[in-house]
Amino acid sequence: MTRITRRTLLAASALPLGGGLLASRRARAEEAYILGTLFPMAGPNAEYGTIFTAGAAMAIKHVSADKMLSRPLALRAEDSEGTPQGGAVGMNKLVNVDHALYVLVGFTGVSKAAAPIGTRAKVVLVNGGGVGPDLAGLSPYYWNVIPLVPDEIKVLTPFLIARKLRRVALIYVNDPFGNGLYKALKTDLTAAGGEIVAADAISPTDQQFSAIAARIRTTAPDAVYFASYGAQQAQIIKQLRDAGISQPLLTYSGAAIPSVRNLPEAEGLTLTAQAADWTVDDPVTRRFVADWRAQYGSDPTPYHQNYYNAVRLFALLAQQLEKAGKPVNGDTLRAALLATRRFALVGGEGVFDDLGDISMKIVVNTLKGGKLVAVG
Amino acid sequence: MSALLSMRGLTRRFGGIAAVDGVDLDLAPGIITALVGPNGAGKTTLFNLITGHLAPDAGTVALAGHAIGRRAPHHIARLGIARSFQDLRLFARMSVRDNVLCATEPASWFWQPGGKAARQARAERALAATGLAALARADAADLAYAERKFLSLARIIATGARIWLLDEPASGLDPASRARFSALLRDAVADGVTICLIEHNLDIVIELADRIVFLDQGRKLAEGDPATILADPLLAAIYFGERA
Amino acid sequence: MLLLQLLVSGIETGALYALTAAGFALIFGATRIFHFAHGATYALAGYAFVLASRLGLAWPLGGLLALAVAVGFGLFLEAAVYRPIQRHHGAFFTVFVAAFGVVIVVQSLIELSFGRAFVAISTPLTRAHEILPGLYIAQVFWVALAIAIVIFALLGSFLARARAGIGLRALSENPDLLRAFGLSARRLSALAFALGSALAVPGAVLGAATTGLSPGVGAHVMLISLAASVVGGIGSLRGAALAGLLLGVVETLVVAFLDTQWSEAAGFVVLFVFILFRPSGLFGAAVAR
Amino acid sequence: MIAYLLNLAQLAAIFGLLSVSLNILIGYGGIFSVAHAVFFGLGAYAGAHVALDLAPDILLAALAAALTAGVLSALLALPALRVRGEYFVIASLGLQMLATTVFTEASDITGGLGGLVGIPPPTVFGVSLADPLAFLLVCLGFLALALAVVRLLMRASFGRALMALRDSESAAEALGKNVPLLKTLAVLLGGAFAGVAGALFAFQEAFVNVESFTLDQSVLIMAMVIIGGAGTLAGPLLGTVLLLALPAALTFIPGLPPTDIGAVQQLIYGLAMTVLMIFRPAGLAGRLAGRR
Repeated sequence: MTRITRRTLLAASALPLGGGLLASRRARAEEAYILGTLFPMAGPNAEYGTIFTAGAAMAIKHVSADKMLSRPLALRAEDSEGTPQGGAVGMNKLVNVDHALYVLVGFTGVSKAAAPIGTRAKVVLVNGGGVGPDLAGLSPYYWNVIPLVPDEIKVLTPFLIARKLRRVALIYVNDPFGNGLYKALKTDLTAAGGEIVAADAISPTDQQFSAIAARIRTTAPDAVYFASYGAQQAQIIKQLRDAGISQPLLTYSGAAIPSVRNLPEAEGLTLTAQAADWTVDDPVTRRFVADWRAQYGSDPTPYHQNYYNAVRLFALLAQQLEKAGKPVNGDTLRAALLATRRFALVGGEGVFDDLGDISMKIVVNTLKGGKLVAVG
Repeated sequence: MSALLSMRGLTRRFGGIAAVDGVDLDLAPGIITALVGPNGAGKTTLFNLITGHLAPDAGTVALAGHAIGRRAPHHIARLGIARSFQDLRLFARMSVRDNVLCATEPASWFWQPGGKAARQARAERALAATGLAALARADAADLAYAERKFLSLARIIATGARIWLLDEPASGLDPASRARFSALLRDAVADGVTICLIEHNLDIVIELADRIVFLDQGRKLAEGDPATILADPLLAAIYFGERA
Repeated sequence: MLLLQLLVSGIETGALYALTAAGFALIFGATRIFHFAHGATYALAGYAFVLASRLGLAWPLGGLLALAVAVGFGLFLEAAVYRPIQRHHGAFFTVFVAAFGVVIVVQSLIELSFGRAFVAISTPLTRAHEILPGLYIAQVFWVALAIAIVIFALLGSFLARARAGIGLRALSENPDLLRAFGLSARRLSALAFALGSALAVPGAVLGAATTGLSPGVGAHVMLISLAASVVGGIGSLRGAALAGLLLGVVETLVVAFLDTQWSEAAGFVVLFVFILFRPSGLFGAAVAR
Repeated sequence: MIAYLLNLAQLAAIFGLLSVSLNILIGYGGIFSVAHAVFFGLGAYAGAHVALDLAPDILLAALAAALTAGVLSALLALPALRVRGEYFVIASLGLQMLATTVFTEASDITGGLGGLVGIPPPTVFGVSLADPLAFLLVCLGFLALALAVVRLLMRASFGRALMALRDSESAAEALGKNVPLLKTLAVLLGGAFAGVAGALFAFQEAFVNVESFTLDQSVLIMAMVIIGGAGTLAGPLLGTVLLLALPAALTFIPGLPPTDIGAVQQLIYGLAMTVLMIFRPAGLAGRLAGRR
């Protein structure tokens, strides 16, 4: 009896998954512009995948509503698992099966594994989430719509000196992003007359931080900077606070996710991020913010903004190419980007440099009641 | 008549209890010696000490006058001492033929001493002698009880060893199988093989043994020809658990 | 003072490891099932508690819900996964792969229903206060310690005195003895799973308050439980508990001397050393060879 | 589509080689290792360094990888000689956890989490293998070599001795088998082939980092062997193809919200693993014990 039930259950669950829809999907794929996403959709960093996708989805809705392009936009998601291997396999599939023209990507490790594949196939990769310093100029077809972390440190350092937070303890993930951040923070802070009194490298899978807290406390810093991703950030904050670390906590834009913002212990957290001034009075920003609030009942985050911008950037470039009667592919998109440079994006005008990297205003924020409040 | 395998003062303790306690024993060539005694007398431990599966705490084992104590089991096996196990320990997921072939290949390396043809012939002879030739392709795990016992013996025959240590080889066999089994052992002894066996069933002991060694609580209590030992009322009392 | 502070955190972590590891050791010792999904039980219990507190239930009710979920899940796995595999004489590794599949399923289900973010219960119990200059202790430390001591005392007397407890200890070694006691091996195996899974609950509930939970939270706890049951000596509850405590302390103390990244590895160095030099573990009776 | 399938086929060949090599330990030697990704990783790092620092010759890289992984397989042989069964599983788990930390920390050699980037396309005797089909053929060549070696050895006395100790160590000893030597050889052979797979993997991805050599990877390789059928020649290959094709096929499921795809894929994947083990405990290619 139990065997029958089990088999029936399985068959029942398999049927709707396996059946149909493939044909209609193919038909649609021929006429649509295919955008790919290569985000972590499962595992400890899956929260980012959810956020990144939401931003892109809103942009697709707007582009379609405005009839900006002659062909519809379609999104194909691949799970990067947040790992290089997942990134390489997923990118291969996006390029060769889905024939994506333009792939949205996050994460430093994933980017580094996927970029060579994109370069070979001349498919543009756009990053709106990873901020590792070595993501700048990874390939001609790899652009950043997010300012990278050295830009954030440049804004933070004067703020720290002004607040007399000269002695900083650092907790950082031991990977290209964390190491790059460590270097940038050390250089800038030392030059400005501050110092790093302790630097603890952690692994992205660590979950216990009370021991680090004890060690940091013995160095009596003025503030504690942590550089991590995803779920781990909230754990660090909570455990540092629980262990009696009452000094200001500092971090970068990666903490602008709900699991951090909704954490009671994160109240007062200082973090640098793109200026998220939702009161900016340009039509693109106004519409994005209004629709976002209507749909989700809360304010968007810079990540939502970046991936919205990434899709909007594609639409603007493709629109330009369509008008000029040119084909839309990696080479023409790149040429159009470098020819135009300035685009009307959410948050104001976005300006790209020769490497295809955006620069945006960065501000220092404090977390108050789950919201980012600019303080400098 | 000099002993082929001799033990002097062999002792092994587990925790505080001596499982084998100062045993002297000589196995003479060309006869069947039976180890008897109640459960826990130390019979299997004695086998383990001979074959190197256990290291003795004290005492020596000598093969034809050369000390072999404290060598690794595979060294001792290659000196020509083969053994069976009470729970058989067949190679369950290998075929019957592979079980036996394996026994003809003492080296662990890729090259075996002796000709391949000679080894295979020896394996086939062992299979034929034990009546397993027809089952050669079956997995050992699929054999019936008696067939498994015969396979265990076939492995030993195939090794070509001159000393066989058999742990309850014939227990649980039906009379017909037992007769075949006894005949095989008799044939081996006639060929000059030295056999030592552990047996609980006194019928089998009487049928097979030329000499009996009686063990109890790790000590050798008596040794002699079957008639004498089995007639001793004290030993019988110990054997049947009516300890004084 | 740093060492003392680390020792205190280590004991708190270790006490909870000890309970979870004892649960694994109990199941393994009694049934010889390598219950790799024990970490999934831990995660489910923790999330059940979080769910209860989100629904506004009082914490004792939340604890009961967590207990019910853990025990139910353990019993379900025993009946629906492990027993059918063992009926087919499935090898040890077959059980391992099946359990690993269960771990993946549970993690995805948690992701689908609770989201992938980190969740935690906020309580003043976890706030540390300076009780000596430089020594910070939170109330949860005493809670963890008290729970561990009480549960181990109860468990010890159950296993030593109650008929079913004695049966549990005999299950792996001497099934004949069970028949003499009039106990069914099948029921005892279920009992082992129920008790063992229940032992994961305190760690999970307190973990939800101290370190917080994420869908993959069970993995680390599982590895620690495995390591503890070997270091302690397979089949020895007392050993597993002591080793769990030891691993928690080692993992924390090592931070005083090395990069934090070595803290997980440090526990496994201890494990490796034990396997090479004392494979029977702290209290192991039988060596595997 | 062709390029994607070629890529998947390359991965299948590499993981096939990997699971065939683990099968020598698990299936034939009864050495239940969950540290196989360590040797895969050692081979990948060795191969990547040969390609980056010397020449991207695939044979040279494979040789260096086999040597590195083979020699360091002594790390696994050590506990294998001391303990068996569950103890060994946990010892190998400990080795895996240690190795992950060492791979992360030794960033001078391994690049840490950042990994080694820009591994050039492979060549063989100066001929470029940049064409995916050519590289696939080379991978298949190595796989065929491994299969041939396994088949040859397992039908010879070495294989019989190895399987004998798997079924009963003490009985094998009693027949003169040098158990420590056999176990060491089996671990060395499995480690060396895993190393070769690692070198191929480094070329295939053009990028290696520690995330590919974690416990999860070890468990995945182990699952390939067990699900396919340990101790059979074809089983590991079957398991490899199934476990690689399943996630790939699951990405074709239509109609799911993109944010849930990951979790649903994992769910089906895990469920398939458990259900297969309940109904085919001896693996797809294995026979059920007691039903022969």
